[in-house]
Order: sequence, then structure tokens, then C-alpha cells
Amino acid sequence: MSKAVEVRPMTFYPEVLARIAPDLSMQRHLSLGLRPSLRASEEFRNVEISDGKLSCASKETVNRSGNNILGSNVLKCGKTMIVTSITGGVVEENVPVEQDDEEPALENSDADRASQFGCIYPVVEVECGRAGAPTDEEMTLSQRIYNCFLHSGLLSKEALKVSVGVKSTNADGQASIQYPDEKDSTDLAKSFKPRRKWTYVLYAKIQVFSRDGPLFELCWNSLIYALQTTQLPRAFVDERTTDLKIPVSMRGRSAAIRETFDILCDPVKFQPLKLNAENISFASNFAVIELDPEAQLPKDDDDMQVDSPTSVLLADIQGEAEEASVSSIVSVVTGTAGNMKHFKAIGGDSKITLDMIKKSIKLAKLRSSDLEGKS
Amino acid sequence: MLFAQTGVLELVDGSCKLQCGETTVMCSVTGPIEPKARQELPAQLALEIVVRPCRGVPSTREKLLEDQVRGVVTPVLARYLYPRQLAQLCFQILESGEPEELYSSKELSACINAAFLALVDAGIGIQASFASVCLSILEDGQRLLVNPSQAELIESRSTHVLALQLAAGAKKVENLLLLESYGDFDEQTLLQVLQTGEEACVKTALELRKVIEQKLQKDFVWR
Amino acid sequence: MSTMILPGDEFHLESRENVLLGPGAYCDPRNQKVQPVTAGFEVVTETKKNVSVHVEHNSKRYIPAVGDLVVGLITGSFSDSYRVSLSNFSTPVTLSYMAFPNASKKNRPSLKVGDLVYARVCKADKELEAEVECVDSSTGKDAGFGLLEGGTIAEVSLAFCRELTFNGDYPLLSLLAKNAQFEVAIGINGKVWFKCDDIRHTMACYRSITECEHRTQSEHKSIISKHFKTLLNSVP
Amino acid sequence: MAKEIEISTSEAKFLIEALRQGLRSDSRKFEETRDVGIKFGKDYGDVTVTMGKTKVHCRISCNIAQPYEDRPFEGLFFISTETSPMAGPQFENGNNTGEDEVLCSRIIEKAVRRSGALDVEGLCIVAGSKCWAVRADVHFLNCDGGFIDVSCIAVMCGLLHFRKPDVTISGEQVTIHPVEEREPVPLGVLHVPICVTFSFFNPEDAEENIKGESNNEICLLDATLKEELLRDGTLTVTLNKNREVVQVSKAGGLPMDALTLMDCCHKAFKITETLTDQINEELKLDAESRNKYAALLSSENARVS
Repeated sequence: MSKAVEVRPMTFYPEVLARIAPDLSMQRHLSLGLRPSLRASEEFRNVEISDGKLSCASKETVNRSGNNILGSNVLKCGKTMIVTSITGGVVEENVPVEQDDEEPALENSDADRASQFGCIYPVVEVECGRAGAPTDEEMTLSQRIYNCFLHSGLLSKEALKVSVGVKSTNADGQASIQYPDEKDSTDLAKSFKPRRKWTYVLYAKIQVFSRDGPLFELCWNSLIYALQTTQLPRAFVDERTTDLKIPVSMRGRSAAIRETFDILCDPVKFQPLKLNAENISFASNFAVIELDPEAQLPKDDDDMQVDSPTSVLLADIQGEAEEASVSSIVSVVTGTAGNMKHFKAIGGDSKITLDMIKKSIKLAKLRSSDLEGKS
Repeated sequence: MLFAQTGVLELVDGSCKLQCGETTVMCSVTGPIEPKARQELPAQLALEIVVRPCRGVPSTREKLLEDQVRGVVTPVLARYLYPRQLAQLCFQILESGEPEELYSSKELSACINAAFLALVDAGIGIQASFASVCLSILEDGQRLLVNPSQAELIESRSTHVLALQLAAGAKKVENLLLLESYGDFDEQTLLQVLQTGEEACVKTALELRKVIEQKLQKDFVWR
Repeated sequence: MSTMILPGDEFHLESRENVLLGPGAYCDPRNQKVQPVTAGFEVVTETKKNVSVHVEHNSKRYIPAVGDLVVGLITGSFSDSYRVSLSNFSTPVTLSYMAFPNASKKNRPSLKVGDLVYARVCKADKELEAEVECVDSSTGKDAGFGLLEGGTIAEVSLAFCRELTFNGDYPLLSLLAKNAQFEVAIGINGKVWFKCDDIRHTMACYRSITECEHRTQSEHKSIISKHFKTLLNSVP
Repeated sequence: MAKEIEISTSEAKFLIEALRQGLRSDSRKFEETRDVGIKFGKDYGDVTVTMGKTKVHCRISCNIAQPYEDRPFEGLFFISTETSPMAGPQFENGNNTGEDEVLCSRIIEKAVRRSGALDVEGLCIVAGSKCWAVRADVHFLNCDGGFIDVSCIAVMCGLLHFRKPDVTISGEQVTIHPVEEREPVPLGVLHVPICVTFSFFNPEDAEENIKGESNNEICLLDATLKEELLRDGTLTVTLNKNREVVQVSKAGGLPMDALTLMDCCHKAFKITETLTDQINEELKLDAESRNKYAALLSSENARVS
């Protein structure tokens, strides 16, 4: 009845095909032995870093006033740029069970591992031109970085304790600040034992520009670099701090509210943040994808029929085609000496075999030593 | 070790209450129902997962748990059976059984097992059985514990959550669904975790299977 | 009952050629393997030509399938069709104005929002909206379809409804009939509509059906007599 | 609530007609409430309350916080009643602006927090700087009507059952003793408010009642979900054991005769009494089961030489 409609095969440019049918474009590339990001299957992207001279404690004297960034890092990996800035605060610890300073904290003996380590509060922002509430991805990234950092044991609680200095103004009104652990400090400073304890709190703001694939590994590496440049300001309390007792009476109840003077940060003196160097670790991600027989390009019959492997391990996923068509992901955070901090494997639709896991751990170690060399 | 019962709620299609060690989780499944416009997927079943903590308001910690459960459940669901439909999975943690600010592995493992029972209770198509187990390695690095108690968990060097897809009457391991490890461990420990975890998962799957047998007895009581 | 089966187990199917898939069985497009997707009891029926396999399982959420007789609730009316809900929160189905006996462009059916209809599912593929019809397409007559006036609905599980419909000698309905005359329309979507002339009878039937679903067959007789006794002789 | 439970007109007519003849679908009388099940969990302050099929879980927790500047002598007390799709698909996750959810959390807020059921001044540790922040999280597990009544009972049971760690203050030093070291301390609960919800049905059609001759509305107690969807008016009265009215909420709906308000309160008081006794009974049972060994070791029993 209607004349035969001849159907011409539609052809698309590679990037357009990557967006319309990511898994088809992926399989086509794999059948040629390539991958959409045109890197070898186990080749990582190059990473360049700099501390971006953002932090107020960086070597060049960045103008001090108003710059409260303690450590920073700018990481460029492929198309993606990540800017991490570390800020901090001082918080009074309401010590649950009272301890004198000398005898070590009895209550949390070394057994209770996780609560010995300090943590950092990361906030990840993926800049995609849309302001508004954090998306699910940003929230899961921040929480995953928080969990991984806490359990990696990179930062012990001792490193965050504030050793309080004292500011004394001698006769001619000229003020000087001494710190107990400094060599030239007077005995007054050494004898100054504050009853209240303060700790530093660290926040990390991780901004991602031009997102181009899984982000957890890049954010983690950038955070580690930033922490290595972090300097904590010294803090002191004025000698004449008198806890002002303000009598307050309210509805027949009267009590003296203790108005306490807060601790001040020394704008000049900084001390580097002590990290447990052996726990420094870097992240890398891998994906397992199975070759779909039907989607292979028609092989020209002259090349010999090599039995192509059924599934391929790709390192460092990049680009929309790869990220959309892959569902089995392996993410490894490891130090150079093979001491792993975090390992995540999601089964997805293809099979993750044991030797895939071994191979990815081996590659992750190589990547980690390469990244460590950079800092 | 694991106590569970299905069909505990009325208005939802499938539900279960599961207690594993000191962690108690209640899971409810509703679906396939009509999705909201923004949730609809053209060819497959959309998943809405909600995790609510036992204390306080849901935060990013629960958002990460939702993402992990989604990663486990999505490949197992027969998604293409219900195009443009929605399934709602709700988890209410009744007892966390671990210090919430530091750990979430026991809750994750309990949520995965509860999800399996609730999905089966609701009759939504799943392609294979799956089970999950939480492991931890003690401070001295040798002893590996399956489903550790709160005290053991605190003293452990590393904590692992393993979820496996099982076939042939929960005897044969088909595929690794999730392996999430935090803490200090090396490759050799990880392989040992995988090995011991496999046996523990098979044992858990058999326990889940018994719970389902009770459910089937209850379902056809009127016959 | 035949053997219990869970997702992930194997069907006991020796011959591989044309297997008819019933509910609960799914053929994975990638590896063409037939596998169970719900937990229940495996039922394999061999006939000369082919093998049919399905999993007998019980659930609450109804998924439309062609040929099912269902009780629907009219939730909206449009220019050419009604919107009918088969179960709460599920995607609504359409009942076109033409799907009535001796329907024509002019005389539109007289159903309002909130009415109950007894209908048959005529189109139900998963991607599109399902369609129901209130006319027996072969004979053109209403064959019991159409508006269900008054009475009430008991919501029960799907397997229980199938049992009431297809298993003729299931005692429940006959036991009820001894105590009250009633009109009944059983929807495979888990909704049993029934109407007696007196409110107390209807209430007694409602309570008996909802309770019998959770009790063994032996107790049905005592449950029904208990309900009818409490309701009928407690004259206000 | 975006999605609704739809009810057919014939079902509605049937229920109303049954009510007119004094029948309810679960064979209860009008003034009869469903039996209340209270089950305490392992930890202090963990309670699951069921009323018929409606099931609610409440969890009480506490931590150290800074009191508000304008109230330096008082601790903090929060109640969160968030519904999730687990209670029923008609509840949307995270969006609590539905009319019923707002009404429920407002009434619980007025009944428990505003009425001073919990002695917040007892929560103060160091005036102006440290105090206890008590938090009650109500999780709705299954919804078959009566959410307000069940969550009020759940919060009160939780508060009565909860124990917070013991604290000693020496001058500026605040020591919080872990539970293993010192027996935890109960909260100061001043009175036990119990909410009772009445549902009103107008058997005749609307116009006739506006003229007011026949005001024989039907008044039900503790409505199930179906009855809640079909009711024309609702009244929630909160009383405590010493016969004081804590709060009354009549949010629109069918206007009712003023005198019925009084006998609703009387009916509610009877229920409050039985429920308060049941709560105390359950608490005693739980206390005994918790330290059944204490009875053996307690100093009162005779010294065995």
C-alpha cells in the first residue's frame, strides 16, 4: 500500500553518540580496543597541583588581615579543576569525664580507635551553574570523605589540641605573648595552666569546576594535598582575663553567669598541622565493563579472531560515555606501603572477579606512590 | 543471630522488621505505584529510598546510606519488568547498635538484609537472592569477627560491609554486590575478609530463606 | 503444594524449547535464561506442545493483566473516557465511553466520580496505560459488567481473590450464602464487592471475609457464625 | 499530601449508614478505644506504642548544650514528629506541610512541651553555659488513624522511662558520669497529658444541620483510618490525671453543640485515668524486669549471717 520506506542508517558524531547512547558508544570503542577518553585501559590522567597561594600562612606573605584560610590546594586532572580551602575555629571542649592534665586519658584507652582520631568537616560543591540546596551527589561525597578521613587515622586528636599561650603586658605597657612550649618563654608562661581546654576544628570547602566523571578520588587527593600545606594559628589568652561574674536574676532565680573571655588567635605565629605521615593515602578509581557481543563493530574478516577478553578493567573513569555506561566501580584509597584506608567495590551489572580486585589494588599502589611524589 | 518477621505493616505492600545483634531496622516497600513526574524513568522501575535515623533528623549520613543501598538493590531488581513505575523503599532504624557519629556499617548491613525480605514480601520482581554481613578485624590484626557487637566494633582496626548476590538456593555466590571497607588494612586482610565473608553471607542467606518460608506458610494459611 | 522457590533458584525445566512464562517467571534478555523473580511455590504444567511455568505467590499490589475481571473506582472523567483506579496509589487505567454495551457517540454512560464498576482488562502492556472495558467484546452484552450500586468493598490479598474466583469448591462463599443472600463481584485486583439488603448482613459479611483471610479453612465456619450471631440478635 | 487514599461513595454510604445504626467496622462501641500496647526497648527512653493497627515508635535522647540567652536557667526540649512513606504512601518524605501533619505536631507541641509536662528547669546544669538538651523523636510506623493520641502516649512513656547520665558540679568543674559508673537519673515529669480525639459525623446531609434543629451528630472515639477520612469534624481534648484540661483543639469542621464539649471532656477523663494507670503499670513492670537482680541484692532484705 504505502511505497516501501527505505531506512538509511543514522550516523552521529562520536560526542553526540556518547550523549544519546553512552553504552553503545562505549561498546563500539571497546570492540576497537580503545576507550572513549582515548587513554590506555590502565592509564591514569595526569594531575597538576599548586597551593594557589590562597592560605594566609603560605610562604609568600599574603596580606594577613581578613584571610582566614589555613591551607589550600588547586588540583587539575584532565578537564576537572578542584579548589580546596581549609578553614578552622577554636572550640572549648566540655570534657565529659574530668581529667588532670598529667595522667593520660584513662577512659578512652587505645582500644577505642575511631574516637582517638580527629576529623575534618568537608563540604563539596560541584559548580554546575545552578545555585540551590546541595544535591544528593554533593552530600554523599562530603559524608564519604568525612567517614574515610575519620577512619584513615591521618589526624590524631592530640594534633588538634590547643597549647594556650599567655599575653602579658609588662611595666611600660608593651605586650608580649609567650607560649609554654617555646624555648625562650618565661617561667610565667610555663606555670600558666588553664583549667579549660580548647581544640581546633577544621572545615574543608571543596569546589569542583567542570565535572567530568567520578569525583570522590579527586576531592580526596586534593584534600590530602591541602592538609599538607595547612598551618594552625597559635592561640593565647590575655593575662588579665578575669572571669566576670554577672549576677542575673530571672523569675525569682538568681545566679552569677560567668562571662568568659574567649581565646584569641595570634595573627603572626603559625605552627604546621601534625599529620600521621604513615597514614597519608591517595585515591584512585577503576571500573569493570563487560564486552557485549552484539554491539561489536563488524570485524573485517581478515584479522585473526583473537579471543577478546569478556570484561575489561578501566582505570580513572573520565567523560560522560564512560561514566554513564559503567555500573561496576572499584574505588581504592591506599598508602604507598600497601596499607589501604578505604576500599569500595559496587557489583553493578557486571561480575567483579578476584583478580580484577588484585589488579586494581596493584595499580592503586602505583598511582599512590606517583601522587605522593608530586606533593 | 538474626531475628526477622515479614508483614508487620498494613498500608504498605511489603514490610519486615529485622534484628541483627544490637541493630534493629524496620523496612517497608510500596510499589510498583505511580511515580511523580520528575522520578519517572522511561524504560525501568524508578527507586525512591528513604533512610531515617533512630535519633535526630536525617542528615548526610543517611543520604550516604541511601546511596549505598541503591547501589546494592538496583542491579538485583528486575527493573525492566515495571517501566515508568516507582518503588518506595523506607528504612527506619529502631536501634543503631553502634556509635552513630563514628560508624554506620552495622546499620548498612542490616538495611540490605531487611530490603531483601521486604522486597520479597511485596512481591516485586528480583533476579537473585542477596545477603549482607558486617565484618571487623580486631586491634591485634588477627581475629576477624562476623557481625561484631558494639564493644568489638569500637575496638576494631577496620570495619567491612560485604553484600553478595547468591544463586542456586543461596549456595553458590553469583556476584559481589558491595564491599565497603574503612580503617587500616592491607590486601591480604581484604582477601581474607572476602573469603570469610562469603561463608557468613551464605549462612545469613539461609536464615533469610527460613524467614521467607514462614512468610509463605502465613500467606496461604487460608488454603 | 509443589516445591518452594525463591528468586535466584532454578526452575526444574528440562526441555528448553518454547516455555510459556506465567507470573513470577522472567526471561533475562541478556542470557535468555528463565528464572523466578518472586518467592512462592513453583508450578510447572506440561502440555503436548509446550511447558508453562509460573510461581504461585501472594502479594497486595495488583498489576493489570489482560483478561482479569476487576472492581475499579472512577476517579475522573474526561472528554472521551473515565479515569479508573484499580488500587490505591497505582497508575490509574482508562475506561473509554465506547467500551459500554450499545454505546454510541450520543448516549454517554451515566457514571459519576466515586462509583464502583466491574470491568475486564482489555489492554495491559507495561509501557502504556492499561485499558478496561465494561462490555463482553464477543457478545456485545454487559455480561454483569458496569456500575456496582451500593454495597461495600473488602480489600483482601490477590491470591485469596484468585482462590475465591477460580476455585469453585472453596467453602467460604457457600458458608456465607447459608447466613445471608448477597450479591457479590470479586475483582482480581484484591477488591471483593458485595451487597445485602440489610446493613447488618453486609457488615457481618465484611467482618467475616476480612477475618477469614487470616485464618485456616477449618476456622472459617466458626468465624462466620460468630459474626452473624453477634450482629443479628443484638437488636439495638 | 500529594497522593490520596480514594474511597468509593458506596463504601462511604455503607459506613455512614452503619454508624447511624450504631455499628463500627471493627465491632467497637462508639466510646470504646482500641486497646493500647506499650513495649519498652532495651535502652532507656525507647518505646513502641500500638493502638489497634496504628504503631508508633518514640526515642528519647539527650546531650549537653548551651541554654538560650534569654532563658539561662532552662534546658532545651525538642519533639520531632516527622511522617515518612513507611506509615503509608499518602505521606510524602520530608514534606511536612500537609494539614494533618502540621495539626498533629502542633497539638503534641501544645500538649507536652508548652504545658510544661517536662520540668525544663531541672535540665539546667550550669546556669547560662551548660544544660541538657532532651530530644524526643516520634517515628510513625503504621497509620490506621489516631496518630495524635498514640504519639502523645509514646512521648510521655518515653519521657517517664528515660534516664539521663548523672552529673556532679563542683564550682566550675562539671563531671558527667558514664552509665556504667553511676546509676542514670530519671527526668522530672510534672504531669502526664493524654490526648483523646473525638470524630463527628453528620448522618443527615449538610444543609439540614446548619438550621440546627436536629443536632444528633454521631460522636466517635479513636477513629480508624477509614472513619478519619469520612469524618466531618474533629475535637482533640488533652487532660491529665488530676482532672485538668491541658489543651483543646477544635479545628473547624462540623459545628457541634456546646454542651457536648463538656461530656466529651468527661468521657475523655475516664479514658485518661485508665491510660495513665496502664502507663504506670507498664513502667513498674519494666523497672522490675530491668533490675530483677537488684531486688535480691537490695539492702532491705534481711542480713543473712
